[in-house]
Amino acid sequence: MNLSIALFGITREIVGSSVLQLDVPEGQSVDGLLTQLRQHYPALGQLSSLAVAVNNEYAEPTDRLHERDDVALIPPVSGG
Amino acid sequence: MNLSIALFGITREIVGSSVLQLDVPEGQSVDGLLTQLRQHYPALGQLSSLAVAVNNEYAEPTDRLHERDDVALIPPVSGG
Amino acid sequence: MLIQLTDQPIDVAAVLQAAQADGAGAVNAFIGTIRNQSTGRRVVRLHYEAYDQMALHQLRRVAEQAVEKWPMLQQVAVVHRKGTLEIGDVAVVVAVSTPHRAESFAACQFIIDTLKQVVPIWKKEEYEDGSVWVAAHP
Amino acid sequence: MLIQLTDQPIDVAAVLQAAQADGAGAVNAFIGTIRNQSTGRRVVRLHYEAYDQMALHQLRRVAEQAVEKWPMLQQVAVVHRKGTLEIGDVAVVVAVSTPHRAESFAACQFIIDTLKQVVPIWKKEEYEDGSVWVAAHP
Repeated sequence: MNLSIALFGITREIVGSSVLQLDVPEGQSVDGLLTQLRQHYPALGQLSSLAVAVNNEYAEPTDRLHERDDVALIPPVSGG
Repeated sequence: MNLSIALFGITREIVGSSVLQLDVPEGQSVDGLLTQLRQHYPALGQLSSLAVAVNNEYAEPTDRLHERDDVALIPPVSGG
Repeated sequence: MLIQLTDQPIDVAAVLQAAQADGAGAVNAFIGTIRNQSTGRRVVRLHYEAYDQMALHQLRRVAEQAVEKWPMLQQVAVVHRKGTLEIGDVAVVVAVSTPHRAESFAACQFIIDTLKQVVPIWKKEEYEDGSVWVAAHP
Repeated sequence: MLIQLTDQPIDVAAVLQAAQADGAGAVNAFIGTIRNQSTGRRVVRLHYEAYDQMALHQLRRVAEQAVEKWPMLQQVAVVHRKGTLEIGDVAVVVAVSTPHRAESFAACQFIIDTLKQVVPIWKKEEYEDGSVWVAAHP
């Protein structure tokens, strides 16, 4: 299935785009997605943390992704 | 000696004036002054607390008063 | 340091401005306003009275104590209103700035808590059927 | 409840106004401004970026958590700035109102502390000789 992954801050700079189109297995886990991304973009592995947001919530590593989900990478936040 | 005692809030209302002129012994103690005032104005004895300020500081009961001191009665404060 | 008693409406934005400093990323402000009720009674308005010279002296001392306790405090502003205040009016503003935020909360809270204990200002609450000097009696 | 992300300068007085309530005597406000230094380096300006839809959702959730923890909270206002900010500019304002003051401090501090942990907003500090995404690396 095709996932559109929204990118912000340093992840946007690492990938070089604000949206990443990715082909992943149907029902891919959050953890599996992160492993796949770190293989393509090793600099993502250097971050203090890297979370995945699904439909505006922080996802658990075992959560499964679906094609219509709003998916985003969340590098360490620093608001305020 | 003659003391001018500044009055505020409920003490002003009890005494009926914003300044009280009082003749007290030279070197009168703060405690002695309060006793004298409570005799004249029993309603002062009903307050939650009653402090004496001398030259903008809270005075101790044993502090002695002098004619040129700035003296004031301080009923329970309620600023803010 | 801005320490003020005033019988005019307090310009909250101006007080906050006075508390800002380029080296301080955190401003904490406490704003005390007139509530429409107190211990269950409906409040119509309040009258504040101050022993001005002592109040200013004690306010300055409270601010100095805060700076001693939190030496990283960069600015302190305290403005207290006097006179007759209506519901919603601002009675007091305390604002402090620090480089980091935890100290801004602690210092601001210390100042308002201590102000309420030591600064000679009195308020009389007016109800529809009478009035009371707050805290005067046990 | 006022929850907002904006790329325009924040009107602090308006946010405080939004936090006031006639039944609440206490407003506590935290104002985060841009410092001229960070971990010893001289900061020239900052760039803030947000994942808008999630940031607003998470901000609202933080505000709701605060109301659960402090049911006496009467109003909550949180406004966060985006875009390029200069030294002294206001990045965030949190303001809450409660009938009594202790809870206003606790609730406001909870909101800003939690905001900094969970709300997807990122800042890049620009120095004279480079720039860094804050907290990105260990």
